[in-house]
Amino acid sequence: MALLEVRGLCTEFRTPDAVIPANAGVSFNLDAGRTLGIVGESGSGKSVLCRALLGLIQSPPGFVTAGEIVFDGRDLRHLDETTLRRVRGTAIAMIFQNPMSGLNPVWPVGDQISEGLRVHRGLSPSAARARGIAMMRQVGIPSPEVRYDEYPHQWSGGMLQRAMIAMAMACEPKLLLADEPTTALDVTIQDQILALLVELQERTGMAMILVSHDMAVIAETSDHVAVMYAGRMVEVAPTAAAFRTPRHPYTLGLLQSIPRAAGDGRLTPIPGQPPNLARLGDGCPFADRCAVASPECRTRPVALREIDPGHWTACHFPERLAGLQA
Amino acid sequence: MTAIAIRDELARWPASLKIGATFFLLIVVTGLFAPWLTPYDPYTQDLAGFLQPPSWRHPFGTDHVGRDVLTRVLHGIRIDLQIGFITTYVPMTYGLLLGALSGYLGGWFDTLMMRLLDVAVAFPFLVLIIVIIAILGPGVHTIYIAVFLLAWTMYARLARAEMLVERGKDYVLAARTLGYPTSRVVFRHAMPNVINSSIVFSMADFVLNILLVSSLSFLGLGVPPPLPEWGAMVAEGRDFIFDAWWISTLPGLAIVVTGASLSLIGDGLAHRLGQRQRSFL
Amino acid sequence: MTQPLDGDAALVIDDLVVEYGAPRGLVDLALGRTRRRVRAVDGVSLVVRRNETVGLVGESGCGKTTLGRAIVRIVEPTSGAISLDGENLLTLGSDELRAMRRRVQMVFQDPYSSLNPRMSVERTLAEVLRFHRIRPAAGVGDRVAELLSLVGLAPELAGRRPRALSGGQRQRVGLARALALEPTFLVLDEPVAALDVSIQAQILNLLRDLRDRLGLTMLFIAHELSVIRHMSHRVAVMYLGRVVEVGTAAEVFDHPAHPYTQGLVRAIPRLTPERRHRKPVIQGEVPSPLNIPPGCRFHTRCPKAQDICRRIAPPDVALSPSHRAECHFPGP
Amino acid sequence: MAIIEYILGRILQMVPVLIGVSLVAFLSIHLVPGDPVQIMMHGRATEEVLATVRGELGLDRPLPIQYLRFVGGAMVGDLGKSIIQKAPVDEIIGERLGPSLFLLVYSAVLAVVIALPLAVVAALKAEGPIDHGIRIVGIIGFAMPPFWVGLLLMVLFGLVLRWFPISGYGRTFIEHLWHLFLPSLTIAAFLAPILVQSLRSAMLDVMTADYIEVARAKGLSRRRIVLKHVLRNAAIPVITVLAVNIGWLLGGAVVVEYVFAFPGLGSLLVRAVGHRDYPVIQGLSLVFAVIVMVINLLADLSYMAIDRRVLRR
Repeated sequence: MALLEVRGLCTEFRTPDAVIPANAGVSFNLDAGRTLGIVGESGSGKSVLCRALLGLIQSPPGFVTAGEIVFDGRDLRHLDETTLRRVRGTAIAMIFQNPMSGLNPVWPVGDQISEGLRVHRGLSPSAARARGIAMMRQVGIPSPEVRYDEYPHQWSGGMLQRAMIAMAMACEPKLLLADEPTTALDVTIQDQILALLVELQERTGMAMILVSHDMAVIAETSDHVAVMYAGRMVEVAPTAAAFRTPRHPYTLGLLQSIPRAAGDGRLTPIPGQPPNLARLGDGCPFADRCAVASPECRTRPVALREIDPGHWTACHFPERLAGLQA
Repeated sequence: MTAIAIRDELARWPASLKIGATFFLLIVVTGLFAPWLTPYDPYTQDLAGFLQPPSWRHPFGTDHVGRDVLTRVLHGIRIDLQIGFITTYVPMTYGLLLGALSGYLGGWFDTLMMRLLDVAVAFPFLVLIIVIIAILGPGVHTIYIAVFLLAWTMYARLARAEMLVERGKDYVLAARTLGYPTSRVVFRHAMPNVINSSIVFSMADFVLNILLVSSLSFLGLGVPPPLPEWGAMVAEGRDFIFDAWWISTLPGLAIVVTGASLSLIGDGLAHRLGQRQRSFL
Repeated sequence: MTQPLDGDAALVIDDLVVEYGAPRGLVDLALGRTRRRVRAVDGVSLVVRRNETVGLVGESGCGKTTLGRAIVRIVEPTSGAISLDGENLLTLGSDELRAMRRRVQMVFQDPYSSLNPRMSVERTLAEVLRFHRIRPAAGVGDRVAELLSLVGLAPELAGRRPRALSGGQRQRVGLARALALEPTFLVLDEPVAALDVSIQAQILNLLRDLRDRLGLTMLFIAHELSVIRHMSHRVAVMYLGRVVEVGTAAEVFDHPAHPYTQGLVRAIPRLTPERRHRKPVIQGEVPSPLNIPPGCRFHTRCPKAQDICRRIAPPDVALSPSHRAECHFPGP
Repeated sequence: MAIIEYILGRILQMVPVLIGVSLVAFLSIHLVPGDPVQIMMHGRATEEVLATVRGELGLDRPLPIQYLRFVGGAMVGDLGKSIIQKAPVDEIIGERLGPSLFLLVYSAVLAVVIALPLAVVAALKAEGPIDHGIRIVGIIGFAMPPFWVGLLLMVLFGLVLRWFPISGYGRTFIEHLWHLFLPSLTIAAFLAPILVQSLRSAMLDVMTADYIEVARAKGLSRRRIVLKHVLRNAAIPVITVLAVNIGWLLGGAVVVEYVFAFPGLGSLLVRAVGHRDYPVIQGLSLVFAVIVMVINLLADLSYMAIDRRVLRR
């Protein structure tokens, strides 16, 4: 049985002028110990999805309007606030894009790492401290006894992201949501953090959802890939299949937009701009930018369907991509 | 601006801005037409009809020398609003200029400005004004001189802080790489993005300046009698407050209504101009 | 890629130093401390030849942005020289400086802050043309339209304020504004870092087209190696204020000689869908520029570091006529 | 070490300001058009008396010497002599300093007690009916002139209901609290709306910060998030607002002291201006400025205690 089963999740943001459907019927499964990489451009709804899973959507203006989030056999959407809070602190943890602003500037870093242990595990301050220091050592923070009492502004971005990871791992979660965990970091630091995440996952056997705009980060870390566009998943597949034989024109477009090391000459960008979510029609949201679209793509609704074992696409004509692939 | 543009703009106004602006407009119009709104003169004493409670003939009653309080309150609009306006917006203009220049140029000019500002804020505003009045003698002109000497510092501080942020933004750097002279970079490009916070603050400042003038007049250091300044009227009624509450209470209420409508405008402007903080002060 | 490797030098940077000083506080004065200075750029020499694009790459805080800003004179260098077509840019008077601005222009990173939020696209462009009298007043409108079409913007966008434009569109406006002065040299500071991949590809294509059509010489600053490789003839790698390796794109990326470049190249995640099982190549973090290590400034993170690296600053080693690295032990 | 250096630096920063402040205070006598001594004597003194007084005040010496004497005196607490009250200025001010400071602290405490719950409720229910209600009350409170509020409170609670005394200071601490309640409430009525507004918007700002989302993701309760993570950070801008407005607060106190005939520095100032008692005015302006500077210093120090980032150089 899957650790996490998401069915038809819809999240919308209501402003005085418009209703923006940030997630429009998102469904996927995640098995224990596996990694799902979610890739997409800004505004595709990938960060909203993470927050919706944890019940972190600020309401108003955000509302989760439909769907199930079944985690470990329980639908998180129907838990009361207290139980959900316990799940958030212990079974599911999250790390964020910007470690520089993710820690409270007025408290020592160490206290924030062990705060969850005190609140959820009821540890005494000294026990929490000892455990916090052990966590810091595990994520590769040098001389943790000293650094425990330092303040966030005294730390570098890479160290702060390690602290965020220690904080998330403190209560031994079964699922870690990582929302663009390396986007704000330099390449060499990104390299270190990705290695750390992979290592921790192998050691603890937790499952992970890794969100990134960078296809390569996903390629190196994930078992499965979900590509998001305009608030929905347009392709879900095992990583190798998604990169070798993408079955959605948006996935292919993304891959072709990336300057390759060996590449010379022009890139093949996706034309146009992402659509305005408030004014989507019934048809495929990618139709306006799609190289292989037919007129009916603009009107006929499209849903994820399985075209190869484990390979799902939300495209009416995936066979048309064959000719475009390099 | 076309009619449609005006309508669109009005549609974006928050309720507080609409209500505040309506009230304020009413007050201004009332002040303009004050001489024609009541049959009385604000200065003519009627010793036969002193200390009359509010009635149909005198809705706000009469004071200790028989003057109609409503007439005096309405004429007071002119005095208080005029002084409030001048003491707010004259210092704002050069305060903004000096602050923005100081923030943009940095260096010795900025250091000098900062020291000036430090000294100016070290004194309680009212105390320093009272000291200046002690030197130059009471009166409206002294108030102007004193406020002009001091009040710009708040705007300079605000504009300087905003300019320090703005100066590092790419569009200002771009203006420099395009070869525009400093004056153009500061005044054409950065300045329009610096003034919003000052505009919002000016509404609170307007209120504070009305309070300042009325306080000084109340202390006998501001607008001299028999001019119908609201604070002075409160002071005049002070000795009769137990028997004739209206003489002091109603002019004070005029200050509250005027101040509240200005604060509402400030609150709404803060929303409209996207300034989350400092909706007033 | 055709490489104008031996054209005449357009831009010559010679031993450039840019220091930022924190002002001395009263306590520092009282305790007799000297000013603490950050050397953002610490003795950089670099040549950009005519019609060539040089990529400048490095991690945040390495000084690449400061170097770019020094070229357009919005940051004042402490010492050294920058000359364009043989004319020293650092000694110009204000009139000559204004003339220089027409030849050297800059495109900024953040499309959200690089345009004045209160000016429409048209006003932004027209202001440049009017101020520098690029066109007679009557021709300004036509030229604005030309510039818009040059960067691939629809004419109906001219009346819009930046808020009503997407990130990619804003970046095109920023490019049009720089091109309005018809410069020969363009400094591009992370021009695509803030954009999504699909939009990034559009802008990169546009930049290559314009470079070929207008014969532009470019200094292209970026932290992303794939972008740098795609755009540049030659590449310079910066670390803590110095250029540690320079060479053709192929030399630097395929045969990196400096351990830092080697680590950088290996640290980039690859598109091959294979779960990573490698140790991070470069350990540790960049030291504070307030506290630059003695000897080779990379020795604190270098896997090859020897005793000499901790004591003696490395020489500038030539590995080929076009390839140089600052390392005691260059090579694979 | 960094803390000591910060405090040292902060105190050193006060030196140039003190020089400027003392210059302004010093010049207040010398900028009087005409002869200050003659004005002080209200034109009723003979030339001989005038000369004596001038000598007593040291007004017959060159300006720089006078300034140095003024500063030198001020440093040891000697602020000259009031001709009118025939007493040393430091004594006159000294006996009124305590009551004024008491009033100030009392008002500030009252204001915080009123403002804190209102601000928290307004922020947690932002843009709801309660928030709007609190904002309207605040806007009205902010527009009320302190002298008028004082007058009305005096009439209502002092004369009509007779709950509180309308003047005086009392002798014991409890008596102080009782006597000073109405004037303090008047000042608090002016200060509280500013506090509510700034704390509310600071809390709203903090609540959108990344670290609050992180705290929620950690599964902390709303209560813990507000108490431990929001309020402490929101206090930072409020301290700044308070420090900036301390001058206004003191100015308001001057008027309120006058209304309640309170034996403090403010009523002394108004009276001294009425009598043209220049040495007292000079001394008072210096004392007021020092009070503001000390309060600002305390504000900066508490800022530092909350947020260590200021130590970063």
